[in-house]
Amino acid sequence: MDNFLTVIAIIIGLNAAICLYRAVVGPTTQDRLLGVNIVGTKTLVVVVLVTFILAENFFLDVAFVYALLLFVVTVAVARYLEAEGWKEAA
Amino acid sequence: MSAARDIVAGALCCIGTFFFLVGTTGLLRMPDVFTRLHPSTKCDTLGACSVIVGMAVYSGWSWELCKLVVIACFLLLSSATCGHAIGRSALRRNIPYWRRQGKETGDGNGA
Amino acid sequence: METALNLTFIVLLVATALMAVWARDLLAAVIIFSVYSLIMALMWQRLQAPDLALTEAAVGAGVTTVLFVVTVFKTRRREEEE
Amino acid sequence: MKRVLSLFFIAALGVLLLYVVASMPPMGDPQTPTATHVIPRYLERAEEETHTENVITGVILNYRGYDTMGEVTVIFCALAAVLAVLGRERRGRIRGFVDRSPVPSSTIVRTMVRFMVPFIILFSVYTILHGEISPGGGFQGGAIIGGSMIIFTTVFGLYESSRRIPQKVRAPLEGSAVIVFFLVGALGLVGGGNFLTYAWPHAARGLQPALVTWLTVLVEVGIGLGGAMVLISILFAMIREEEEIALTA
Repeated sequence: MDNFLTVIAIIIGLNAAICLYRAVVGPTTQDRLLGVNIVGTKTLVVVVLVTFILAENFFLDVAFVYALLLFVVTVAVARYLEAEGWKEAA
Repeated sequence: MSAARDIVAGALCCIGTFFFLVGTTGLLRMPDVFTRLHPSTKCDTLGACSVIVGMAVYSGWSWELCKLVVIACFLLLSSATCGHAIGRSALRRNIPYWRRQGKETGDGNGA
Repeated sequence: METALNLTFIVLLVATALMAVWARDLLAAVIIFSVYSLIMALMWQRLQAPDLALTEAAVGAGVTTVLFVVTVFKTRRREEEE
Repeated sequence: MKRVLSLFFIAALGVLLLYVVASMPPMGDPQTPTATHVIPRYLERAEEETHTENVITGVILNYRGYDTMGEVTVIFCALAAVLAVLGRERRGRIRGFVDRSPVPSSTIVRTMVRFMVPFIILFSVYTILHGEISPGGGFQGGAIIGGSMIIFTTVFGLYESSRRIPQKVRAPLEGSAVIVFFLVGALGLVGGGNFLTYAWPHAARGLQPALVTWLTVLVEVGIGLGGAMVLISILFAMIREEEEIALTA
Protein backbone atom coordinates (compact mmCIF):
# COMPACT_ATOMS: atom_id res chain seq x y z
CA MET A 1 0.00 0.00 0.00
CA ASP A 2 2.86 2.40 0.76
CA ASN A 3 4.32 2.00 -2.71
CA PHE A 4 0.90 2.60 -4.23
CA LEU A 5 0.48 5.82 -2.25
CA THR A 6 3.96 6.94 -3.30
CA VAL A 7 3.13 6.35 -6.95
CA ILE A 8 -0.08 8.37 -6.57
CA ALA A 9 1.91 11.17 -4.89
CA ILE A 10 4.45 11.19 -7.73
CA ILE A 11 1.70 11.38 -10.36
CA ILE A 12 0.05 14.28 -8.54
CA GLY A 13 3.44 15.97 -8.20
CA LEU A 14 4.05 15.72 -11.94
CA ASN A 15 0.55 17.13 -12.44
CA ALA A 16 1.48 20.08 -10.24
CA ALA A 17 4.62 20.58 -12.32
CA ILE A 18 2.48 20.83 -15.46
CA CYS A 19 0.12 23.28 -13.74
CA LEU A 20 3.13 25.40 -12.81
CA TYR A 21 3.36 26.21 -16.54
CA ARG A 22 0.15 28.22 -16.20
CA ALA A 23 1.46 30.02 -13.10
CA VAL A 24 4.68 30.97 -14.88
CA VAL A 25 3.47 31.74 -18.40
CA GLY A 26 -0.17 32.73 -17.89
CA PRO A 27 -0.87 35.92 -19.83
CA THR A 28 -2.82 37.69 -17.08
CA THR A 29 -2.16 37.86 -13.34
CA GLN A 30 -5.47 36.13 -12.66
CA ASP A 31 -4.16 33.14 -14.62
CA ARG A 32 -1.12 33.00 -12.39
CA LEU A 33 -3.25 33.20 -9.26
CA LEU A 34 -5.43 30.38 -10.53
CA GLY A 35 -2.29 28.37 -11.21
CA VAL A 36 -1.08 28.98 -7.65
CA ASN A 37 -4.42 27.84 -6.26
CA ILE A 38 -4.34 24.65 -8.33
CA VAL A 39 -0.72 23.84 -7.47
CA GLY A 40 -1.54 24.51 -3.81
CA THR A 41 -4.48 22.11 -3.83
CA LYS A 42 -2.31 19.42 -5.39
CA THR A 43 0.48 19.89 -2.87
CA LEU A 44 -2.12 19.81 -0.09
CA VAL A 45 -3.16 16.36 -1.29
CA VAL A 46 0.49 15.31 -1.45
CA VAL A 47 0.92 16.52 2.16
CA VAL A 48 -1.97 14.28 3.20
CA LEU A 49 -0.48 11.36 1.27
CA VAL A 50 3.00 11.93 2.75
CA THR A 51 1.42 11.85 6.21
CA PHE A 52 0.19 8.34 5.58
CA ILE A 53 3.37 7.24 3.80
CA LEU A 54 5.43 8.27 6.84
CA ALA A 55 2.71 6.92 9.19
CA GLU A 56 3.11 9.98 11.45
CA ASN A 57 -0.52 10.85 12.01
CA PHE A 58 -0.11 14.15 13.82
CA PHE A 59 1.34 15.66 10.63
CA LEU A 60 -2.25 16.30 9.54
CA ASP A 61 -2.09 19.68 11.30
CA VAL A 62 0.25 20.81 8.54
CA ALA A 63 -2.40 19.92 5.95
CA PHE A 64 -4.95 21.92 7.92
CA VAL A 65 -2.79 25.05 8.06
CA TYR A 66 -2.01 24.56 4.38
CA ALA A 67 -5.69 24.61 3.42
CA LEU A 68 -6.39 27.67 5.59
CA LEU A 69 -3.48 29.68 4.26
CA LEU A 70 -4.23 28.77 0.65
CA PHE A 71 -7.70 30.26 1.10
CA VAL A 72 -6.27 33.37 2.77
CA VAL A 73 -3.67 34.03 0.07
CA THR A 74 -5.99 33.46 -2.87
CA VAL A 75 -8.83 35.63 -1.62
CA ALA A 76 -6.54 38.43 -0.40
CA VAL A 77 -4.53 38.66 -3.62
CA ALA A 78 -7.69 38.39 -5.72
CA ARG A 79 -9.18 41.30 -3.78
CA TYR A 80 -6.08 43.37 -4.37
CA LEU A 81 -6.11 42.56 -8.09
CA GLU A 82 -9.78 43.55 -8.19
CA ALA A 83 -8.94 47.00 -6.79
CA GLU A 84 -5.87 47.30 -9.00
CA GLY A 85 -6.21 50.14 -11.45
CA TRP A 86 -8.58 52.48 -9.67
CA LYS A 87 -5.98 55.11 -8.79
CA GLU A 88 -5.22 55.87 -12.44
CA ALA A 89 -8.90 55.88 -13.32
CA ALA A 90 -9.79 58.44 -10.67
CA MET B 1 -11.66 -6.51 6.16
CA SER B 2 -8.37 -4.70 5.89
CA ALA B 3 -7.93 -5.77 2.26
CA ALA B 4 -11.39 -4.49 1.33
CA ARG B 5 -10.59 -1.17 3.01
CA ASP B 6 -7.34 -0.91 1.03
CA ILE B 7 -9.16 -1.63 -2.21
CA VAL B 8 -11.76 1.05 -1.57
CA ALA B 9 -9.09 3.57 -0.59
CA GLY B 10 -7.02 2.73 -3.67
CA ALA B 11 -10.03 3.08 -5.94
CA LEU B 12 -10.87 6.49 -4.47
CA CYS B 13 -7.24 7.59 -4.92
CA CYS B 14 -7.31 6.48 -8.57
CA ILE B 15 -10.55 8.40 -9.16
CA GLY B 16 -9.01 11.49 -7.58
CA THR B 17 -5.88 11.23 -9.70
CA PHE B 18 -8.01 10.85 -12.84
CA PHE B 19 -9.90 14.05 -12.03
CA PHE B 20 -6.63 15.84 -11.30
CA LEU B 21 -5.42 14.86 -14.78
CA VAL B 22 -8.65 16.13 -16.34
CA GLY B 23 -8.35 19.42 -14.45
CA THR B 24 -4.73 19.85 -15.53
CA THR B 25 -5.68 19.26 -19.14
CA GLY B 26 -8.40 21.88 -18.86
CA LEU B 27 -6.05 24.36 -17.23
CA LEU B 28 -3.54 23.96 -20.03
CA ARG B 29 -5.82 23.79 -23.07
CA MET B 30 -8.57 26.30 -22.39
CA PRO B 31 -8.24 29.68 -24.13
CA ASP B 32 -8.97 32.36 -21.48
CA VAL B 33 -9.30 32.88 -17.72
CA PHE B 34 -13.03 32.33 -17.47
CA THR B 35 -12.98 29.04 -19.33
CA ARG B 36 -9.90 27.94 -17.38
CA LEU B 37 -11.67 28.56 -14.08
CA HIS B 38 -14.39 26.16 -15.08
CA PRO B 39 -12.46 22.85 -15.40
CA SER B 40 -9.69 23.56 -12.96
CA THR B 41 -11.60 24.53 -9.81
CA LYS B 42 -14.29 21.89 -10.15
CA CYS B 43 -12.06 19.00 -11.12
CA ASP B 44 -9.50 19.94 -8.50
CA THR B 45 -12.09 20.10 -5.74
CA LEU B 46 -13.53 16.74 -6.68
CA GLY B 47 -10.09 15.16 -7.08
CA ALA B 48 -8.74 16.49 -3.79
CA CYS B 49 -11.90 15.53 -1.90
CA SER B 50 -11.91 11.99 -3.26
CA VAL B 51 -8.25 11.43 -2.43
CA ILE B 52 -8.79 12.81 1.08
CA VAL B 53 -11.90 10.68 1.59
CA GLY B 54 -9.89 7.70 0.34
CA MET B 55 -7.25 8.42 2.95
CA ALA B 56 -10.01 8.70 5.57
CA VAL B 57 -11.21 5.23 4.59
CA TYR B 58 -7.63 3.97 4.73
CA SER B 59 -7.04 5.36 8.23
CA GLY B 60 -10.07 3.62 9.73
CA TRP B 61 -11.89 4.78 12.85
CA SER B 62 -9.62 7.30 14.54
CA TRP B 63 -9.07 11.01 15.12
CA GLU B 64 -7.46 11.22 11.70
CA LEU B 65 -10.80 10.39 10.12
CA CYS B 66 -12.36 13.40 11.85
CA LYS B 67 -9.55 15.75 10.81
CA LEU B 68 -9.60 14.53 7.22
CA VAL B 69 -13.37 15.01 6.94
CA VAL B 70 -13.01 18.55 8.30
CA ILE B 71 -10.23 19.28 5.78
CA ALA B 72 -12.40 17.92 2.95
CA CYS B 73 -15.38 20.07 4.01
CA PHE B 74 -13.18 23.15 4.28
CA LEU B 75 -11.73 22.48 0.84
CA LEU B 76 -15.22 22.08 -0.59
CA LEU B 77 -16.16 25.55 0.67
CA SER B 78 -12.88 27.41 0.17
CA SER B 79 -12.09 26.18 -3.33
CA ALA B 80 -15.41 27.41 -4.70
CA THR B 81 -14.94 30.78 -2.97
CA CYS B 82 -11.43 31.12 -4.38
CA GLY B 83 -12.71 30.40 -7.88
CA HIS B 84 -15.42 33.01 -7.48
CA ALA B 85 -12.96 35.62 -6.19
CA ILE B 86 -10.53 35.05 -9.08
CA GLY B 87 -13.31 35.15 -11.65
CA ARG B 88 -14.76 38.33 -10.20
CA SER B 89 -11.39 40.06 -10.14
CA ALA B 90 -10.85 39.05 -13.78
CA LEU B 91 -14.31 40.39 -14.67
CA ARG B 92 -13.69 43.70 -12.91
CA ARG B 93 -10.34 44.23 -14.63
CA ASN B 94 -12.08 43.90 -18.02
CA ILE B 95 -10.06 40.98 -19.30
CA PRO B 96 -11.39 40.29 -22.80
CA TYR B 97 -13.47 37.19 -23.43
CA TRP B 98 -12.32 34.58 -25.86
CA ARG B 99 -14.17 34.49 -29.16
CA ARG B 100 -14.08 31.77 -31.78
CA GLN B 101 -11.61 32.78 -34.46
CA GLY B 102 -13.46 31.63 -37.58
CA LYS B 103 -16.79 33.39 -37.44
CA GLU B 104 -16.63 36.86 -35.94
CA THR B 105 -20.16 37.71 -34.91
CA GLY B 106 -19.17 40.96 -33.23
CA ASP B 107 -22.03 41.34 -30.79
CA GLY B 108 -20.69 38.74 -28.41
CA ASN B 109 -23.68 36.43 -28.18
CA GLY B 110 -23.09 34.50 -31.38
CA ALA B 111 -21.25 31.22 -32.06
CA MET C 1 10.25 4.92 -5.12
CA GLU C 2 10.85 7.30 -2.21
CA THR C 3 13.79 8.77 -4.12
CA ALA C 4 11.55 9.44 -7.11
CA LEU C 5 9.10 11.34 -4.91
CA ASN C 6 11.89 13.41 -3.39
CA LEU C 7 13.40 14.06 -6.80
CA THR C 8 10.09 15.22 -8.29
CA PHE C 9 9.57 17.86 -5.64
CA ILE C 10 13.20 18.98 -5.49
CA VAL C 11 13.13 19.58 -9.25
CA LEU C 12 9.87 21.52 -8.83
CA LEU C 13 11.44 23.55 -6.00
CA VAL C 14 14.48 24.52 -8.05
CA ALA C 15 12.29 25.34 -11.06
CA THR C 16 10.04 27.67 -9.02
CA ALA C 17 13.04 29.38 -7.43
CA LEU C 18 14.59 30.06 -10.85
CA MET C 19 11.28 31.27 -12.29
CA ALA C 20 10.79 33.66 -9.37
CA VAL C 21 14.22 35.12 -10.00
CA TRP C 22 13.82 35.41 -13.76
CA ALA C 23 10.34 36.95 -13.82
CA ARG C 24 10.35 40.60 -14.99
CA ASP C 25 6.86 41.29 -13.68
CA LEU C 26 7.28 41.71 -9.94
CA LEU C 27 3.73 40.64 -9.13
CA ALA C 28 4.32 37.41 -11.06
CA ALA C 29 7.55 36.90 -9.15
CA VAL C 30 5.71 37.28 -5.84
CA ILE C 31 3.02 34.82 -6.89
CA ILE C 32 5.56 32.24 -8.06
CA PHE C 33 7.48 32.74 -4.82
CA SER C 34 4.37 31.69 -2.89
CA VAL C 35 4.39 28.42 -4.86
CA TYR C 36 8.02 28.03 -3.82
CA SER C 37 6.99 28.40 -0.17
CA LEU C 38 4.20 25.85 -0.54
CA ILE C 39 6.56 23.26 -2.02
CA MET C 40 9.20 24.07 0.59
CA ALA C 41 6.65 23.34 3.33
CA LEU C 42 5.99 19.98 1.68
CA MET C 43 9.73 19.26 1.66
CA TRP C 44 10.04 20.13 5.35
CA GLN C 45 7.28 17.72 6.09
CA ARG C 46 8.99 15.10 3.94
CA LEU C 47 12.08 15.56 6.15
CA GLN C 48 9.89 14.94 9.24
CA ALA C 49 10.05 18.52 10.53
CA PRO C 50 6.38 19.39 11.05
CA ASP C 51 7.02 22.48 13.20
CA LEU C 52 9.12 24.01 10.45
CA ALA C 53 6.53 23.00 7.85
CA LEU C 54 3.84 24.82 9.83
CA THR C 55 5.99 27.94 10.08
CA GLU C 56 6.83 27.88 6.38
CA ALA C 57 3.19 27.39 5.37
CA ALA C 58 1.88 30.10 7.69
CA VAL C 59 4.58 32.75 7.39
CA GLY C 60 6.19 32.02 4.02
CA ALA C 61 3.12 31.24 1.99
CA GLY C 62 0.52 33.26 3.87
CA VAL C 63 1.73 36.43 5.50
CA THR C 64 4.81 37.25 3.41
CA THR C 65 3.01 36.85 0.09
CA VAL C 66 0.28 39.30 1.05
CA LEU C 67 2.81 41.79 2.45
CA PHE C 68 4.85 41.55 -0.78
CA VAL C 69 1.72 42.10 -2.87
CA VAL C 70 0.86 45.18 -0.80
CA THR C 71 4.39 46.47 -1.30
CA VAL C 72 4.24 45.90 -5.07
CA PHE C 73 0.97 47.82 -5.26
CA LYS C 74 2.45 50.67 -3.24
CA THR C 75 5.53 50.95 -5.47
CA ARG C 76 6.17 49.90 -9.07
CA ARG C 77 4.89 46.89 -10.92
CA ARG C 78 7.71 46.33 -13.41
CA GLU C 79 11.36 45.75 -12.78
CA GLU C 80 13.50 48.54 -14.22
CA GLU C 81 15.41 47.77 -17.39
CA GLU C 82 19.12 48.48 -17.36
CA MET D 1 34.54 42.25 -18.27
CA LYS D 2 32.58 42.85 -15.10
CA ARG D 3 30.12 40.19 -16.17
CA VAL D 4 32.84 37.61 -16.79
CA LEU D 5 34.46 38.40 -13.46
CA SER D 6 31.23 38.02 -11.52
CA LEU D 7 30.41 34.77 -13.35
CA PHE D 8 33.87 33.49 -12.46
CA PHE D 9 33.38 34.36 -8.80
CA ILE D 10 29.97 32.74 -8.69
CA ALA D 11 31.31 29.59 -10.34
CA ALA D 12 34.22 29.45 -7.89
CA LEU D 13 31.87 29.87 -4.95
CA GLY D 14 29.59 27.16 -6.34
CA VAL D 15 32.50 24.72 -6.72
CA LEU D 16 33.64 25.49 -3.19
CA LEU D 17 30.18 24.94 -1.75
CA LEU D 18 29.71 21.70 -3.68
CA TYR D 19 33.08 20.51 -2.41
CA VAL D 20 32.04 21.26 1.17
CA VAL D 21 28.71 19.52 0.66
CA ALA D 22 30.46 16.47 -0.77
CA SER D 23 32.69 16.21 2.28
CA MET D 24 29.76 16.38 4.68
CA PRO D 25 28.53 13.13 6.20
CA PRO D 26 25.46 11.66 4.48
CA MET D 27 22.09 12.75 5.81
CA GLY D 28 20.84 10.63 8.67
CA ASP D 29 24.19 8.94 9.23
CA PRO D 30 24.17 7.55 12.80
CA GLN D 31 27.93 8.03 13.22
CA THR D 32 28.02 11.83 13.08
CA PRO D 33 28.66 13.88 16.25
CA THR D 34 25.12 15.32 16.23
CA ALA D 35 23.62 11.87 16.15
CA THR D 36 25.94 10.46 18.80
CA HIS D 37 26.01 13.30 21.34
CA VAL D 38 23.12 15.74 21.17
CA ILE D 39 20.16 13.77 19.83
CA PRO D 40 20.28 10.80 22.26
CA ARG D 41 20.47 13.18 25.20
CA TYR D 42 17.44 15.11 23.95
CA LEU D 43 15.46 12.01 23.11
CA GLU D 44 16.18 10.25 26.40
CA ARG D 45 16.06 13.07 28.93
CA ALA D 46 13.79 15.70 27.35
CA GLU D 47 10.62 14.08 28.58
CA GLU D 48 11.65 14.07 32.22
CA GLU D 49 13.60 17.33 32.18
CA THR D 50 11.24 19.63 30.29
CA HIS D 51 7.94 17.84 30.91
CA THR D 52 6.73 18.47 27.37
CA GLU D 53 5.68 15.62 25.12
CA ASN D 54 6.79 17.35 21.94
CA VAL D 55 10.57 17.24 22.18
CA ILE D 56 10.95 20.09 19.68
CA THR D 57 9.00 22.46 21.93
CA GLY D 58 11.11 21.34 24.86
CA VAL D 59 14.31 22.05 22.94
CA ILE D 60 13.14 25.42 21.64
CA LEU D 61 11.68 26.82 24.84
CA ASN D 62 13.74 25.08 27.48
CA TYR D 63 17.17 23.88 26.36
CA ARG D 64 17.61 26.67 23.81
CA GLY D 65 15.61 29.28 25.67
CA TYR D 66 18.17 32.04 25.15
CA ASP D 67 18.09 31.57 21.37
CA THR D 68 14.32 31.76 21.29
CA MET D 69 14.36 34.89 23.41
CA GLY D 70 16.73 36.45 20.89
CA GLU D 71 14.39 35.51 18.05
CA VAL D 72 11.43 37.05 19.84
CA THR D 73 13.43 40.24 20.31
CA VAL D 74 14.30 40.20 16.59
CA ILE D 75 10.61 40.06 15.66
CA PHE D 76 9.89 42.95 17.99
CA CYS D 77 12.75 44.92 16.42
CA ALA D 78 11.28 44.25 12.95
CA LEU D 79 8.03 45.85 14.09
CA ALA D 80 9.97 48.77 15.55
CA ALA D 81 11.81 49.28 12.24
CA VAL D 82 8.59 49.18 10.20
CA LEU D 83 6.88 51.64 12.51
CA ALA D 84 9.94 53.90 12.48
CA VAL D 85 9.72 54.14 8.68
CA LEU D 86 5.96 54.19 8.16
CA GLY D 87 4.78 55.67 11.43
CA ARG D 88 1.98 54.50 13.63
CA GLU D 89 -1.51 55.67 12.85
CA ARG D 90 -2.96 58.40 15.01
CA ARG D 91 -6.04 57.87 17.07
CA GLY D 92 -9.21 57.16 15.18
CA ARG D 93 -10.23 54.87 12.42
CA ILE D 94 -8.28 54.72 9.24
CA ARG D 95 -8.88 53.80 5.64
CA GLY D 96 -6.75 51.69 3.37
CA PHE D 97 -6.16 50.96 -0.28
CA VAL D 98 -8.97 48.50 -0.85
CA ASP D 99 -11.49 50.42 1.26
CA ARG D 100 -11.72 53.35 -1.09
CA SER D 101 -11.69 51.31 -4.28
CA PRO D 102 -14.88 51.88 -6.28
CA VAL D 103 -15.38 48.12 -6.50
CA PRO D 104 -17.06 46.71 -3.39
CA SER D 105 -16.08 43.21 -2.36
CA SER D 106 -18.30 40.33 -3.36
CA THR D 107 -21.18 39.13 -1.19
CA ILE D 108 -20.15 35.48 -1.48
CA VAL D 109 -16.63 36.21 -0.32
CA ARG D 110 -17.92 38.38 2.54
CA THR D 111 -20.24 35.64 3.77
CA MET D 112 -17.57 32.97 3.51
CA VAL D 113 -14.96 35.06 5.28
CA ARG D 114 -17.36 35.98 8.08
CA PHE D 115 -18.10 32.27 8.43
CA MET D 116 -14.45 31.14 8.24
CA VAL D 117 -12.56 33.62 10.41
CA PRO D 118 -13.84 32.26 13.77
CA PHE D 119 -12.79 28.75 12.76
CA ILE D 120 -9.35 29.95 11.71
CA ILE D 121 -8.88 31.70 15.06
CA LEU D 122 -10.15 28.61 16.88
CA PHE D 123 -7.62 26.47 15.04
CA SER D 124 -4.82 28.90 15.88
CA VAL D 125 -5.76 28.74 19.56
CA TYR D 126 -5.56 24.97 19.28
CA THR D 127 -2.14 25.29 17.65
CA ILE D 128 -0.87 27.55 20.43
CA LEU D 129 -2.23 25.61 23.38
CA HIS D 130 -1.59 22.15 21.98
CA GLY D 131 1.92 23.10 20.90
CA GLU D 132 3.64 21.13 23.63
CA ILE D 133 2.00 17.89 22.56
CA SER D 134 1.62 18.10 18.78
CA PRO D 135 3.54 20.13 16.16
CA GLY D 136 2.96 23.84 16.36
CA GLY D 137 3.47 26.42 19.01
CA GLY D 138 3.32 30.08 19.76
CA PHE D 139 4.76 31.61 16.67
CA GLN D 140 2.89 29.35 14.23
CA GLY D 141 -0.42 30.07 15.94
CA GLY D 142 0.34 33.79 15.95
CA ALA D 143 1.05 33.69 12.23
CA ILE D 144 -2.30 31.95 11.63
CA ILE D 145 -4.10 34.68 13.60
CA GLY D 146 -2.22 37.18 11.43
CA GLY D 147 -3.47 35.36 8.32
CA SER D 148 -7.06 35.50 9.53
CA MET D 149 -6.77 39.25 10.13
CA ILE D 150 -5.19 39.68 6.68
CA ILE D 151 -8.17 38.10 4.96
CA PHE D 152 -10.60 40.06 7.14
CA THR D 153 -8.82 43.33 6.36
CA THR D 154 -8.64 42.82 2.62
CA VAL D 155 -12.28 41.83 2.34
CA PHE D 156 -13.98 44.14 4.84
CA GLY D 157 -11.46 46.98 4.73
CA LEU D 158 -9.06 48.53 7.18
CA TYR D 159 -11.81 50.69 8.66
CA GLU D 160 -13.83 47.72 9.94
CA SER D 161 -10.73 45.77 10.87
CA SER D 162 -9.18 48.50 13.00
CA ARG D 163 -12.52 48.82 14.76
CA ARG D 164 -12.33 45.14 15.76
CA ILE D 165 -8.75 45.39 17.02
CA PRO D 166 -8.25 49.02 18.06
CA GLN D 167 -4.84 50.44 18.65
CA LYS D 168 -5.22 50.68 22.38
CA VAL D 169 -5.64 46.91 22.54
CA ARG D 170 -2.91 46.19 20.02
CA ALA D 171 -0.15 48.42 21.30
CA PRO D 172 0.25 46.96 24.84
CA LEU D 173 0.08 43.39 23.57
CA GLU D 174 2.83 43.83 20.96
CA GLY D 175 5.58 43.39 23.49
CA SER D 176 3.90 40.56 25.35
CA ALA D 177 6.24 37.91 23.94
CA VAL D 178 9.37 39.63 25.25
CA ILE D 179 7.73 40.59 28.55
CA VAL D 180 6.37 37.13 29.30
CA PHE D 181 9.66 35.51 28.39
CA PHE D 182 11.65 37.80 30.69
CA LEU D 183 9.13 37.44 33.52
CA VAL D 184 9.22 33.65 33.34
CA GLY D 185 13.01 33.75 33.20
CA ALA D 186 13.13 36.02 36.23
CA LEU D 187 10.75 33.69 38.03
CA GLY D 188 13.41 30.99 37.73
CA LEU D 189 15.89 33.39 39.39
CA VAL D 190 13.47 34.11 42.21
CA GLY D 191 12.97 30.43 42.81
CA GLY D 192 16.67 29.85 43.27
CA GLY D 193 17.58 28.42 39.87
CA ASN D 194 19.24 30.02 36.87
CA PHE D 195 17.68 32.42 34.39
CA LEU D 196 15.10 30.64 32.20
CA THR D 197 15.32 27.32 34.01
CA TYR D 198 11.55 27.08 34.48
CA ALA D 199 12.32 25.43 37.76
CA TRP D 200 12.01 26.06 41.43
CA PRO D 201 14.50 23.74 43.08
CA HIS D 202 13.20 24.61 46.53
CA ALA D 203 9.59 23.98 45.61
CA ALA D 204 7.89 20.79 46.61
CA ARG D 205 8.89 17.85 44.46
CA GLY D 206 5.37 17.06 43.38
CA LEU D 207 4.77 20.60 42.22
CA GLN D 208 7.71 20.73 39.80
CA PRO D 209 6.34 18.91 36.68
CA ALA D 210 3.05 20.80 36.64
CA LEU D 211 4.87 24.09 37.19
CA VAL D 212 7.22 23.54 34.26
CA THR D 213 4.37 22.52 31.97
CA TRP D 214 2.24 25.53 32.88
CA LEU D 215 5.12 27.96 32.52
CA THR D 216 5.85 26.52 29.07
CA VAL D 217 2.22 26.99 28.08
CA LEU D 218 2.33 30.55 29.44
CA VAL D 219 5.38 31.36 27.32
CA GLU D 220 3.66 29.83 24.28
CA VAL D 221 0.59 32.01 24.80
CA GLY D 222 2.75 35.08 25.23
CA ILE D 223 4.70 34.40 22.04
CA GLY D 224 1.47 33.68 20.17
CA LEU D 225 -0.28 36.88 21.20
CA GLY D 226 2.83 38.99 20.69
CA GLY D 227 3.60 37.52 17.27
CA ALA D 228 0.01 37.95 16.12
CA MET D 229 -0.17 41.56 17.22
CA VAL D 230 3.20 42.35 15.64
CA LEU D 231 2.10 40.87 12.31
CA ILE D 232 -1.24 42.72 12.42
CA SER D 233 0.48 46.01 13.27
CA ILE D 234 2.94 45.61 10.38
CA LEU D 235 0.04 44.83 8.03
CA PHE D 236 -1.98 47.83 9.20
CA ALA D 237 1.00 50.15 8.89
CA MET D 238 1.68 48.92 5.36
CA ILE D 239 -1.78 49.03 3.83
CA ARG D 240 -2.77 52.33 5.45
CA GLU D 241 -3.20 55.30 3.16
CA GLU D 242 -1.53 58.46 4.38
CA GLU D 243 -3.30 59.59 7.53
CA GLU D 244 -6.73 59.67 6.05
CA ILE D 245 -8.78 59.77 9.23
CA ALA D 246 -12.48 59.15 8.92
CA LEU D 247 -14.86 61.77 10.20
CA THR D 248 -16.74 59.44 12.50
CA ALA D 249 -13.62 58.58 14.46
